[in-house]
Amino acid sequence: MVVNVRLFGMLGILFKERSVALHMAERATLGDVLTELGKRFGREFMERIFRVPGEMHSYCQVFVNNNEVDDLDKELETNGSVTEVGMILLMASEGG
Amino acid sequence: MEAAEVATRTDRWRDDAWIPSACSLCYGTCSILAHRVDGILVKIEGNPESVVGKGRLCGKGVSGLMTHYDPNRVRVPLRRTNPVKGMGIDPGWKEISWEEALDEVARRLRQLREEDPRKLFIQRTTTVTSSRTPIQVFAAAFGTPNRSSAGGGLHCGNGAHLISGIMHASWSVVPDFQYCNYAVYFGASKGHSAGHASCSNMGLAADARARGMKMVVVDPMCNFAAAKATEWVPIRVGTDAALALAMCNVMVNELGIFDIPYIQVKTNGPYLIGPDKLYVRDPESRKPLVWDFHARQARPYDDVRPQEMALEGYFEVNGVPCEPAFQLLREHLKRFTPEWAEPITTIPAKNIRRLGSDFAREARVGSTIVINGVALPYRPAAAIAFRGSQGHRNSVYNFLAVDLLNHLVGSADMAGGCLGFNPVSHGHPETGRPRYIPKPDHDGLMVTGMWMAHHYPYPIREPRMPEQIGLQDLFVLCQTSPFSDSSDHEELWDKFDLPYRPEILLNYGTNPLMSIGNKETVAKALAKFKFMVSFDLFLTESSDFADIVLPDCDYLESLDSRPNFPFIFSLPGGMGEWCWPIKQPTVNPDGEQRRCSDVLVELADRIGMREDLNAAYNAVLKLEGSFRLEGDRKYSYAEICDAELKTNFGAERGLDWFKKNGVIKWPKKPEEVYWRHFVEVRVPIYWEFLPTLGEKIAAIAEPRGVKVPQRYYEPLPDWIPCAAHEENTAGYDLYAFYYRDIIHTNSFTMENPWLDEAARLDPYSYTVAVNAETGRRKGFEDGDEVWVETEKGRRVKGRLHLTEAIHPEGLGIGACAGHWGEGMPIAKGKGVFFNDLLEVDIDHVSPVNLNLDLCAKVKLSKVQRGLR
Amino acid sequence: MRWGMVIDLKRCIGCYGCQLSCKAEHGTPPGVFFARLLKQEEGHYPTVRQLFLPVLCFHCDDPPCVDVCPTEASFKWPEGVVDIDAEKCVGCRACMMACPYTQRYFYDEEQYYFPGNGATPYEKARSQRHQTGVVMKCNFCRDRVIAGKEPACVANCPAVARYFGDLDDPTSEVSRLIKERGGYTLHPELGTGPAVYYLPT
Amino acid sequence: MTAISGRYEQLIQDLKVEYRPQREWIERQGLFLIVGHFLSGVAAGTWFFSLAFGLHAGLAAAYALAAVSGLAHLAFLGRPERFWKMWRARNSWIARGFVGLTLFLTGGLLYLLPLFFSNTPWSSASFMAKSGYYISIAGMIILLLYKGFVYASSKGVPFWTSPILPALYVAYALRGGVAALLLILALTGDGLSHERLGPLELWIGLSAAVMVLFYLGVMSGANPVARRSVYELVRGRVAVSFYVGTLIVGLAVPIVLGLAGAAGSISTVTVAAIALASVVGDFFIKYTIAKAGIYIPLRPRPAHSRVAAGH
Repeated sequence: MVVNVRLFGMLGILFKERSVALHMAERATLGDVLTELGKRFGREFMERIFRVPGEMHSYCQVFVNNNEVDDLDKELETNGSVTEVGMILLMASEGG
Repeated sequence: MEAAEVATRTDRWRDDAWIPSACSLCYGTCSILAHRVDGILVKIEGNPESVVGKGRLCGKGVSGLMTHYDPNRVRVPLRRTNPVKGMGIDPGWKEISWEEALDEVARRLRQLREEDPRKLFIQRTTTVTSSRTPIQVFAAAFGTPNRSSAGGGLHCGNGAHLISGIMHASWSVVPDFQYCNYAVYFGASKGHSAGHASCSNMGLAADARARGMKMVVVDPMCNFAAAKATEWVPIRVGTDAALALAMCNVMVNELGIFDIPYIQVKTNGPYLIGPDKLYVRDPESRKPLVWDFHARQARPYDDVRPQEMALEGYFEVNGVPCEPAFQLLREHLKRFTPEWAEPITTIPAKNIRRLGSDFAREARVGSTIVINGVALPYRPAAAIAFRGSQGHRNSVYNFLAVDLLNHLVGSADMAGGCLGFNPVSHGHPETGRPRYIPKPDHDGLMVTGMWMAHHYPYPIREPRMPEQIGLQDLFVLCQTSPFSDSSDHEELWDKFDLPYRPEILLNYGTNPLMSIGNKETVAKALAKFKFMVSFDLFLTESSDFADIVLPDCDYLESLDSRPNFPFIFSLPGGMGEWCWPIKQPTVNPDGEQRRCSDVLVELADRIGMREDLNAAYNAVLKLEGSFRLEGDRKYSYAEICDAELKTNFGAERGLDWFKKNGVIKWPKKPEEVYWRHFVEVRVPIYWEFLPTLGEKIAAIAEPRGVKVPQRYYEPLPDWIPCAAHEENTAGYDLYAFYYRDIIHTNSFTMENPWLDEAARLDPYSYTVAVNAETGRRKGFEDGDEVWVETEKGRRVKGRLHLTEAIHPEGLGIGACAGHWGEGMPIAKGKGVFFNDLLEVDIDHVSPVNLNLDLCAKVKLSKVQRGLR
Repeated sequence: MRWGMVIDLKRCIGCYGCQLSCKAEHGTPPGVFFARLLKQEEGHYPTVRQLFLPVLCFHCDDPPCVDVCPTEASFKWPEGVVDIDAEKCVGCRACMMACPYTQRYFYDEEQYYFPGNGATPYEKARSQRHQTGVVMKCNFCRDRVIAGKEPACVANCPAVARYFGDLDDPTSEVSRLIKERGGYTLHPELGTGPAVYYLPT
Repeated sequence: MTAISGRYEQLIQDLKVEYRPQREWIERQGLFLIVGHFLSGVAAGTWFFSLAFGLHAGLAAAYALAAVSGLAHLAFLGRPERFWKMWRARNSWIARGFVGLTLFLTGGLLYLLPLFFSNTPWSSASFMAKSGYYISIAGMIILLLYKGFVYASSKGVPFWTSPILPALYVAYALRGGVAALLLILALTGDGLSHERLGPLELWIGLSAAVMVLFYLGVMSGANPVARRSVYELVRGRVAVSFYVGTLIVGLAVPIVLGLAGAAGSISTVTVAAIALASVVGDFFIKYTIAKAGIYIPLRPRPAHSRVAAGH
């Protein structure tokens, strides 16, 4: 199946690609997609996404077909052919 | 721009309306009703429909009109014509059009974003709580990790918020005013001046006092909370941890009073700790082990019935000698005897002993109470701390030691105990939103369900070579970092090979020159930015460094869908109601002012990051379904607010509904307020992760010549002196500290002539408070004009006020005062600029959370005539 | 029927909410305070206490200010409120000398809060109602009370330390509080019979 | 207004001190009130003695002084255009004073005109003039009396609330009258010999002195606020005016000169000096007593604040 990944904010800029089309096996999970992206963009990408292997940063938000997903083992739901995945880092710190 | 039509129009023929909105003169953000007659605001009152303030306002809140109608407000965009930047240098402001201003700002930002988005540094005031969302969103869309807060007299939170987050899943803590019988305040004024939900808490605290709640206030100065206390305990500045630890010791070791079941079920007290200070883990599951004294073997914590977990004893597991964390804590506490604490805190040992045993007894360990038909553990004793006690180099331990009192007697988030602000919400009965509940991580420790930002305090991030100018990604327990402005930041950036340098500063309403430390240091940092754009209500000392100043709308001209969300910030804690108010424009601006929130949307559009902005809004506001912002469609901020409200409360309750109704309310459940009893999470009374973290940070920092003293990274709290405690130069014998004045708290309101007038009538607000006997001994008289000077030669001038209400070694100054800029003529020269005494460098921050040390050892001297 | 106020010094936290909500309600000019907050230290370190004492016109039963007024500009309403008819006041200030509680202020010349800037729109709407050359004081927010509201300082007090009601009605909240909590007045030795009572800290 | 007034700055300072001085009746236009009080006192005294000694010039001077004092009062009022409203109140001594002045000026006019002009519609012997005579005497008596009571009824300023004060002010008014008379005599060299007035003057001077001391003695024994006022008088803000104006010029000088004069014959210059000095003293006693006025502090001493409610 085709997975269109949109990288917003810092990700899109630092990794020079805003939109990535991936061809994944059926019943692929979010984890698989991120692993795939890791292969493409390298270790730095993984460090930005993962706090520790297998656990995303709390400020990394991923949307699958417009639904927030944080369970890496969740199968991607496909609406028809393509699956839309959006990723953004909400890194701003707060005080006060 | 549309000011509220509507609301309760009391007269159909003329304009006479009471408009529900939200205050923003401090981050308490109370709900207000603004009375508008013929287009002029004539009164601001509290909105009785809302639980935020409950229809009553503090002195600041009722004075808002004098800030709103201040003729000195900035009304048109300004461009600097003088390229030279510095204190006292006239920027040569030239009025320009919005078009010109936005063009230039957008052009520079677009350029910067293509180069490296991290070169943008965004600061926002904490005073306007609701500015948090548009600013966070803009930062995320732009792609910069560099964000800082600097409200009026900020300095609060790195300790308070971090530990409240890890231990209470909230931003801050309060006594459960409705049921607490014995509250100990450590450098906090909750309910008596500043802080979150400040105004709501004033009523709750008064009820509690009237009900007979005993209140012990530990503070170098007897004002605000201490003034209303059953007992004021004067303490040497910055030594709170010593007192708290001694009290813990009295409870646990001298009296043997502690809540065993709570420690077994709700903390990591039973976890087995090896000689390496780390958990002894299960080889397969990697889960921490506890000793099951029923099965007589060590098993993963989640396989054992809590009541069968050993809290004491020495065991050997797989050849490793180990003992429960609680036993280590208990042993650790033994050295903190009242006699040890006396010379540190100046509090007599017998008093410390009394305080410890009073707290232990008042906690009624083992008792229960039924609230709304729900049976709950009843622990009517609370120890709270805030800015004062944690504003030191020992920030983490000072706050943690105080909070330990609650966890030892099991009063954390139990009825009558120490409550976080609303860490659990099951959501509105009709929509189930907003819903958040803390959850356990792999080790069973609590991960908060809601946070003010998206980097949660726990689990801890992995330290790495920093890419944030504040080094928060190396010192991962830090939130707001002084290194963006410190005197040594260039040096640090070099040492850590920061891959870029900040070039543009986008400032929303902060005045860092006055809210961080000494102005000389901060001015150097500000002057270095290639370009600075500043959203301001007034021309502040800091806007003098801006290249472009954009006139902002004030709160009475602004719109926001979430002035009081997240609830963990400024919605009153305890039983009662959930309440979601909005902020709406009550009048249109009288000049060319525009709302920052709208301008940021416009800028995003001009920069070409509209899609990123929409994505960020979707993420931050958690918009769902048809209410999500689509692709790169352009939305006004009003539309975005509408989308959030509809997502949370249903299509029929959008912006229009809220503009009319002001707030939506629903009752709190005991399961929410006293959540800890119901939610299966543990909190660390033994910070097992600290030593490892300290080593990891040291491994990166020390090869580069930055010391990371490991004694701050021990798993159990200790008392470690401030820099001030170690300075013993003759003559410099007073500990200067600042306090948050009740009418000038959490924002710069000296420019408001009503508040200024009140402060001038107040015996303390604008003066330098020194103990009467100390003062006389030194040959001073009340009213003397004095210099307050540090060893480093930094000095501030002020009028001396000799008072009985302060520790003999203390020197108290009201925060946020001492303006010198021309842009705020009423505020100019009022009060004393305390922060000018503060060093801003790595030696004066907590090596753990980078909290700035807010006390200074000073010398007092008379101002000689002619020497002005 | 006699209007009266009770101020609970145990609840009061000295936030100036009364002084400032009063300003906001009446738009009183600089230096005119219908309501004020006083702070007083009692005792010596370390056993010192802070007394927060909010004050306003005490609306005396036997008001010395009314006796000395040559024009009857100072007068007492039937419900006990001591008030000033600005139209009658000649500004002789005898009432200021007679008031044992210094709760009267002489508004000598037009003055606004932003020196050099004239009146703000708010001040135009609110403060310009006040005549110069006359004496001003609190009137228990008579207009609000008649409209069924509490006086501004009572309605707004964030610590809920102020109560307003009928002193003649023994069942009223104010009467009950005075009785149960030992309410007292200031300078009772003067025999002025204030309608503002304090509850002990 | 363009700048925050000095008066405002002063008030902010005053509101912070425990012993707050009254300023409305002494500073800025307040000074006109003191001048008014002083003049109306002298006027009444002068009228009294001029009648006693049938001195027409004295009567004219008295009338003029009263008229000026009226103007001074108007200059003091915040709303002078409303002065005519002051007659109504029953208990107000200011109202009484206003009535007194009105009577005096009307009666005085009726009595004086025929005395000085031959072509008036009514003659000195007419009922009109006679009634004017009695009306003016009624007004004079009120003017002599009311001032002290204006102060004495100021409950907010304990220093003033003394029964002696009215007596003191009457004494001073009379003495001022004698002084004015002496002055006129000295200037006109009219046929009246000094011997008859000298001792009288002396006696009044002494009696006034006694009263001042007695007054201070009593008041310094009274409550702490009044004692504070006495402190201001003898050591504080008012000390200079008190010693120089009230004591030396106002009492010491005229008494010494008077004694000297009583001993032997007395020169016209000395008489004038005695007169001027005691007139100045008359002004300063009012000035210093007004300026020393301090309000009762609001901060209750815990003792006070514990007094139970009711009664």
